[in-house]
Amino acid sequence: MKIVMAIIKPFKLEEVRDGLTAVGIHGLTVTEVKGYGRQKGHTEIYRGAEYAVSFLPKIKIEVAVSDELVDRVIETITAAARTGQIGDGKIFVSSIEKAVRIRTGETDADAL
Amino acid sequence: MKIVMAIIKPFKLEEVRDGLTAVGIHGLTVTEVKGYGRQKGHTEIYRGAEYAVSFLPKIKIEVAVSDELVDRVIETITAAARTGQIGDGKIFVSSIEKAVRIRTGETDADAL
Amino acid sequence: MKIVMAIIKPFKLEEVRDGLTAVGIHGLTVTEVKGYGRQKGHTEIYRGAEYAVSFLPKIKIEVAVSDELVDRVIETITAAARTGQIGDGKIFVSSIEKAVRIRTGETDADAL
Amino acid sequence: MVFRTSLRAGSIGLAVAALSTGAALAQVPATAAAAVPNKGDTAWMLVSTLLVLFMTLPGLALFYGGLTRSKNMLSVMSQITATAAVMCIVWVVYGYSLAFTGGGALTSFVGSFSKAFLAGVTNETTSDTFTKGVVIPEYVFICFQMTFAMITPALIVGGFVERMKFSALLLFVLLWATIVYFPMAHMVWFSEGYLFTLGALDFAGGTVVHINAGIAALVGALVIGKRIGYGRELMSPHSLTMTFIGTAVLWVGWFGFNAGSNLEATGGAALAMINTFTATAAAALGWLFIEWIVKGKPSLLGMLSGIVAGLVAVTPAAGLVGPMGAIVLGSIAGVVCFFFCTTVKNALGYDDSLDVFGVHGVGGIIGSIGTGIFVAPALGGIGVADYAMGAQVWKQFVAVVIAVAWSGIGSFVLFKIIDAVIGLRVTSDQEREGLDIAEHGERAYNI
Amino acid sequence: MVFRTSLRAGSIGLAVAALSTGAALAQVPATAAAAVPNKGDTAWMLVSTLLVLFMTLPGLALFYGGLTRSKNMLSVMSQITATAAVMCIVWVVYGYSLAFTGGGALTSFVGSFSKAFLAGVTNETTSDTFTKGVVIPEYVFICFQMTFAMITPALIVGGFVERMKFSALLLFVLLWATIVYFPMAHMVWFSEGYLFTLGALDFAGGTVVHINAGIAALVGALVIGKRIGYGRELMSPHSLTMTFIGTAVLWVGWFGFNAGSNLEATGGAALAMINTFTATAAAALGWLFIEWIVKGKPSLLGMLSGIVAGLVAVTPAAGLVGPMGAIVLGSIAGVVCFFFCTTVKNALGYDDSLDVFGVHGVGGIIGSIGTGIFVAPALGGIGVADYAMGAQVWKQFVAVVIAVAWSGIGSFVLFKIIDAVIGLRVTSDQEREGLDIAEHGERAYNI
Amino acid sequence: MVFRTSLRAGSIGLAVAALSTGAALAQVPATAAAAVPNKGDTAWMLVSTLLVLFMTLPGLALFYGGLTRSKNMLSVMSQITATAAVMCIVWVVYGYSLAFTGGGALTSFVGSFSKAFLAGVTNETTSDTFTKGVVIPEYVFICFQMTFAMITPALIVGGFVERMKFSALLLFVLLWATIVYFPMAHMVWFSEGYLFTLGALDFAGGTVVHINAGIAALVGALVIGKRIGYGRELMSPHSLTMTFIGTAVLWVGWFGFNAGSNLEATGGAALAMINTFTATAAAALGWLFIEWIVKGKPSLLGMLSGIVAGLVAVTPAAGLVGPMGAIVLGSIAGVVCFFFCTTVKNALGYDDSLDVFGVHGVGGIIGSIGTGIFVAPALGGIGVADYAMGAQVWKQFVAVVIAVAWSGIGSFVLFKIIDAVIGLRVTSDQEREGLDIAEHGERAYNI
Ligand SMILES: Nc1ncnc2c1ncn2[C@@H]1O[C@H](COP(=O)(O)OP(=O)(O)O)[C@@H](O)[C@H]1O
Ligand SMILES: Nc1ncnc2c1ncn2[C@@H]1O[C@H](COP(=O)(O)OP(=O)(O)O)[C@@H](O)[C@H]1O
Ligand SMILES: Nc1ncnc2c1ncn2[C@@H]1O[C@H](COP(=O)(O)OP(=O)(O)O)[C@@H](O)[C@H]1O
Repeated sequence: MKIVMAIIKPFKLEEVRDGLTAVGIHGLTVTEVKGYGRQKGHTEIYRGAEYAVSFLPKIKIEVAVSDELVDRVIETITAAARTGQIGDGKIFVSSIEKAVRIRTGETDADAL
Repeated sequence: MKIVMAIIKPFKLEEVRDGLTAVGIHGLTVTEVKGYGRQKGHTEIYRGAEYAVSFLPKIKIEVAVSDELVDRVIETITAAARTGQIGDGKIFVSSIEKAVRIRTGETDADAL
Repeated sequence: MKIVMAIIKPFKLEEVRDGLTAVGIHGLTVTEVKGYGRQKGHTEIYRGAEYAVSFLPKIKIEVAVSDELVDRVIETITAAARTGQIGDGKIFVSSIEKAVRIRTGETDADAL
Repeated sequence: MVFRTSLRAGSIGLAVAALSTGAALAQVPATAAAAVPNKGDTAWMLVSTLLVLFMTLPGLALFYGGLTRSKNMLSVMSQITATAAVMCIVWVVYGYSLAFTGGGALTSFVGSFSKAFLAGVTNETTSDTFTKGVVIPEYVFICFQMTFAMITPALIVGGFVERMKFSALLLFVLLWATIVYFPMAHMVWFSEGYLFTLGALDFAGGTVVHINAGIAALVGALVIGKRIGYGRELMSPHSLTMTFIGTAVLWVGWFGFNAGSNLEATGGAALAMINTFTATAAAALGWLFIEWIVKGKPSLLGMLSGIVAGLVAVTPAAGLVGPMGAIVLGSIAGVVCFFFCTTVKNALGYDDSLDVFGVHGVGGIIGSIGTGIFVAPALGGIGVADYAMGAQVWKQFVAVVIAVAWSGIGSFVLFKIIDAVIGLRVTSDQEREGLDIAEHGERAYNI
Repeated sequence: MVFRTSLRAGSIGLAVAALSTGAALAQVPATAAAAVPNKGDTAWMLVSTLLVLFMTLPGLALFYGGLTRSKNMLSVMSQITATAAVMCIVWVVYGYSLAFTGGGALTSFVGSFSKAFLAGVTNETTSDTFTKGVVIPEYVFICFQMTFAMITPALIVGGFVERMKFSALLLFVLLWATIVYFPMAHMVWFSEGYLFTLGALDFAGGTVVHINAGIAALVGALVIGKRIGYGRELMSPHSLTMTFIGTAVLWVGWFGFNAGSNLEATGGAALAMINTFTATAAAALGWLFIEWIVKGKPSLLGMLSGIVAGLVAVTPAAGLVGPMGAIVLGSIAGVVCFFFCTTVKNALGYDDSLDVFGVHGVGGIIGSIGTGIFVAPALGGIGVADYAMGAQVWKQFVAVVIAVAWSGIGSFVLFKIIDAVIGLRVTSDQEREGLDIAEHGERAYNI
Repeated sequence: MVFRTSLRAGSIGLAVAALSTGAALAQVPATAAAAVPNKGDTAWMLVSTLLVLFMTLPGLALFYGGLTRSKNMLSVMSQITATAAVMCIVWVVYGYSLAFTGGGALTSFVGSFSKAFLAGVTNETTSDTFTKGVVIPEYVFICFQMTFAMITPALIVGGFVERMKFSALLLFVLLWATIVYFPMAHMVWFSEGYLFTLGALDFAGGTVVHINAGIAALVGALVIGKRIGYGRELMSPHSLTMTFIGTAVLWVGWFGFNAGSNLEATGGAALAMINTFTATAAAALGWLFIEWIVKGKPSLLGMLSGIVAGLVAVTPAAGLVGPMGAIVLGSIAGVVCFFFCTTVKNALGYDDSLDVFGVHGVGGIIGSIGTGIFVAPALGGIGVADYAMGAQVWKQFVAVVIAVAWSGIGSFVLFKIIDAVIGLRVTSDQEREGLDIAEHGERAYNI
């Protein structure tokens, strides 16, 4: 099994979720994060004190999938989250060794 | 070493923490996340505009442990977080190659 | 490629970010988390009800890097985030198998 | 004492005040025999003025801001604050003069510049009230009316939040006040104004303020267009806590609006006050229960919307109907506005984002027509001279039509001109990012 | 002028007003010679009415809501708003009549329906004040008293937040007002009422409002039971910022409550005002310093709780004691309520969630008894005719006992009946999820 | 009537009031012929008192607190609440006496303890207003002035938020009130005070309140030192929503401050009111547009800062200048304070964290000098007897210098003493953690 972690622009969340549902993904976990990267932030000025805000709001999606689904998932996310502008985000894939569904104790593929 | 990541219902956090302490886990990291899965969300209505809210508040726990503790940790979390109802959450385990305690520079098992 | 995950004290974020920029890291993702560990929390009292608050605010940094940079990154974070007092945090390193830049579809080293 | 003669006085049993619309007579500096203001009246009018300011800042800004997404909260507060500040200055420069002086040949529709820069006004000049021989300091009347001029354009903002350019808004406010608001205030409240002479009843500003603003907001929403993602994305209110605070402040402040429009601290003000309690509570419960029945849950936003709908509906009626009539009027407003905001609006598909038309426009029309009905002594109202329900309702209807037309056409033309000249709307990237950062370089919250 | 004769008048040096409890005399429409309201009094009473409304919305709702978890914030705001709206309507329909008309054979305990639907009340009818020949418009008196009827049941909500069903609350409020509040108001404030004739002092409603609500909340907390996780889980206030705003609004609004209860804009109102400053500040500092000493840190919530405790304690005393007496009374209330909320409550283990009993009940009792003491001219009070400390304290004690018993028994019976009929409490799943989503389908914050 | 003779009366056409500074005469209990307070005046002064309390709680606390980081929000609310409570008690114990009684040999600078514990004050005693024969109840005057004494030290807090110890602040407030505030109030407002007899104009407290507090805050910021990370770390306001609410409340409440300082409900109060509208709106727009031009974006915080700057500047001028003069005065204040807070402060590099000096100090000085100019009848002001612009501006300048010196030296000495005795500042660990947890053991938000 793999866990796919994607950092995307916040307003793309619904589209990505819909795309994943379409390829049969039943579950995922979302976190509000701040991203730092090539995309430039903005400047905030409060009574003459200027702050360069370089961290931008992003959404992190984590989805655990069986190995054979990984490529479909990557494609789906890429397609749904792309705007073509800097800051669209990244996808990182790593292995997981075990998965458990807490409710039932089912493991691995059954747990997803 | 492994890192165990568990997605649980928010009100189960204290019980899980207590359970882990009991098996000798000294540290963990907690994130507020939103989960999407089989558990159905609810509908919010604001002046006639209906929103199906499919993301539910969950807690993500990340705990790094030595290999031999992994099963105990999984059992403990499963036991403490289970309500038996849909949405109890998942546990995912993956490997970590290195761990460092920032304060001392200790590494690996000593760092946990 | 590796993903380096560091849990640090919140007010050290700017220093760590600057340190990483200096060693040529162009991007990272930040999450607000709560940490439980050796560092003791505090007690809050609200009208006679005392709460031992054991979770402390921390910042989690995730940065994906190519293998050869890992040690530099660990050193940099350790140096920048250290205060020498309990609660400075941890660094965990794990492997990632694939990385994709959503905007361009570039993969792996090119995607970072 | 020219204006006095225009009052259809002599109806002793029936309140003379009721005859005149709103604050009509109050513009006349007392002459001869120099009536001296009663300090109790002055105290009440000073307070009423503050209450209406309080409605705008922070009341309206929180009510509206809480309903937007947090990335636009700051822009709502900015737009309302700037609108209030601009109107304050414009009012003393020429607004008061255009609204409350005779306009010669044009006097049915607008006044003159004779009191521009408050020429001739001093500590000692006074304005008439509805009671012969009772006056209040002119400065306090100017301040009281100023707060009405500050809140009305601010109400419009709710129609097109989260996408309108700040600069375009400021320009719109300036022009709209000049072309639409001051003439409308003159028509309704000045004794030579067209609607005043017609005999339409409007105790505290249902036409001038609410219908006027509601229509302008609707036109704005239509011209500017929907928000990106409207109907598809989650646009839930970022803080109903703020909306709640705003509503509570609006209710408290509205007593200045309604009971203050009596211009004296008398039983008449107390009647306006009790009606502003009962109609509002009835509308809140009306919306609450109808929503509970239809949608299955009683919502806070429903009650708050009902409160505002009730306040709007009772505005023209406040000093004219009885407390039981107010309860009926309020319940109707609560239920009708509910259907309007939830069903009609969705069916028509426009994005009047904060339901300015659905609440202020529709509620204002209900109140205006309802005033013609519930003023009937038989229904507990205080009556007006020569009252006949049919005739009175007709007059009310005419006033509504004129307000709708004047504001609708005027607003449409202004929006189109401004769009052509500097553009009404931010870019879609700015809209996505939120107006707070894009337009003001600040965020409402950094927690 | 039947009621006047019941006043023990004639004590010239000592304030006659002090003799009567609360707003007692004010219910009599002035007859003969038609006294005309002074506009200064009317202005002050219009303002005082608004101040008490302001206490409820948004004051009390924010004070309470801030202390709950964010998943229940919206339900607190909903419960308080709906309670206020219901009471507003009930008050004009029959509440005012039950409280402020003679009740024939039952008149020691309750009035009649003779003024139901405000029958006979007009712009011109007036209510007496405490000064012979001075009247205010009856509508303003009705409005002023209406706001008391709106806030009192709303106070009770704090005893059982985060778990009570919205529908059950509405039913409870309706019945409690009818069975407990209106009779209690009649007993204390109407000249034929039992406690009025007894001569117990209660300037602005310590018994009717605070003891009454405090006891009802305690009974409610006991009948409904503890919140799930009480004592084990973290239940820290979700926003002390909101609680702070609420407290500040309560303090500001309370001057309407206390100084407004003077019914006239005189030095007597100013005395009530200064006491409402000094007692409150003293109670805030009392709680602050005792907590600093005992718990090691001076807390904001402590000061805010002290402020409310001081306000409660000075309510019955406001126009009767001197500013220095008020300081002593306030300090006592601050310290005693601190021990009650932190120690006694924990020892007894019930979940009066927002300390309605610990602050309003206990503070109200301290204030009621203290009024009997500090009214003494020797202690700076304004005195009452034939004053003897022992006798007066005894009367105060009797009033407290009656209030405790009436409210305690009445509330208990009502809670039990409602529990049997529709159930008082949400399911445990709903409680876990939070009442905002479960009961209202909305969330207070979407940030 | 000793004090009356000190009034340079006789100038019939020109307002006598204008001659005297602030509330000067009001301290004299009316004797002989016993003038009876007008209930309209009393009502207005009761309300004005509440409005000034409202400015402090919650107004100022939210305005300041919103500008800090969320980890210090609660400490700001605590510091301001505690300051207000302490000043309330100190005021009735000896502050009123020190400020508003004759001080024998020292009477140019300070009063006596003859009214300590409010000795001799009753329901019946009265204070003079600026109009011969018009009085208000002494208790209401004491309450009104109490609120000034409560807010002034609270203003200072903004200079050194996020790092000062709570205990040190309480001690400072107590001493500063005694050594700096009460004497200053006596000098400016009491008829035997040095600045009063000099003839410097200060309608509502520009010197006593704003310059006084602004200087103390600057001195505090310098003595205590910068916040850790100042200039390097992000210290963006945690909630401009709170700052917005606070500002709106300040504006509404400030009418009590300015129009209330007229002490009567007359056209003079209405003049103070309209000026408090126009100057403020002008300053808001001044700051808005200059920032838009210079920094490229129109900010909400800019407008809000402009509002406060305008309110400060118009304080000494409120009842003395005309509405157009007020617009000019306000615009100047908006623009100058903008440059001060953004450029001068950065250049000098001190950490007056919430710009108390930049807004209250600088704005107060502009207002004080400007009053001397715009009071000129030629510029629309109401004039004073024997007015000559140069001479008047000189008197204003002297008043400013004395206020700056008195407050600067007094505050410096006090800060140094307290630092030596108990320390002014928390540890750096506590500062990092935030004062909320470190000092009060609570957090403002638990969401
Ligand atoms: N090396 C990295 N490790 C972790 N997250 C990264 C890394 N680089 C970028 N990110 C995340 O991806 C987001 C987008 O990256 P950015 O460089 O701005 O644009 P792009 O994705 O178009 O290359 C960043 O805001 C950050 O959250
Ligand atoms: N494939 C997945 N990858 C990551 N997180 C998941 C995945 N599936 C479920 N989750 C997380 O687990 C939570 C619970 O899942 P759900 O399907 O609702 O119930 P259950 O755990 O009982 O199967 C979800 O809310 C989500 O946060
Ligand atoms: N085993 C662990 N797994 C995950 N996170 C941990 C673990 N142990 C500690 N942490 C994180 O590291 C933070 C610091 O740990 P702590 O024991 O307090 O101090 P130190 O880092 O100095 O050993 C904790 O607050 C927690 O967020």
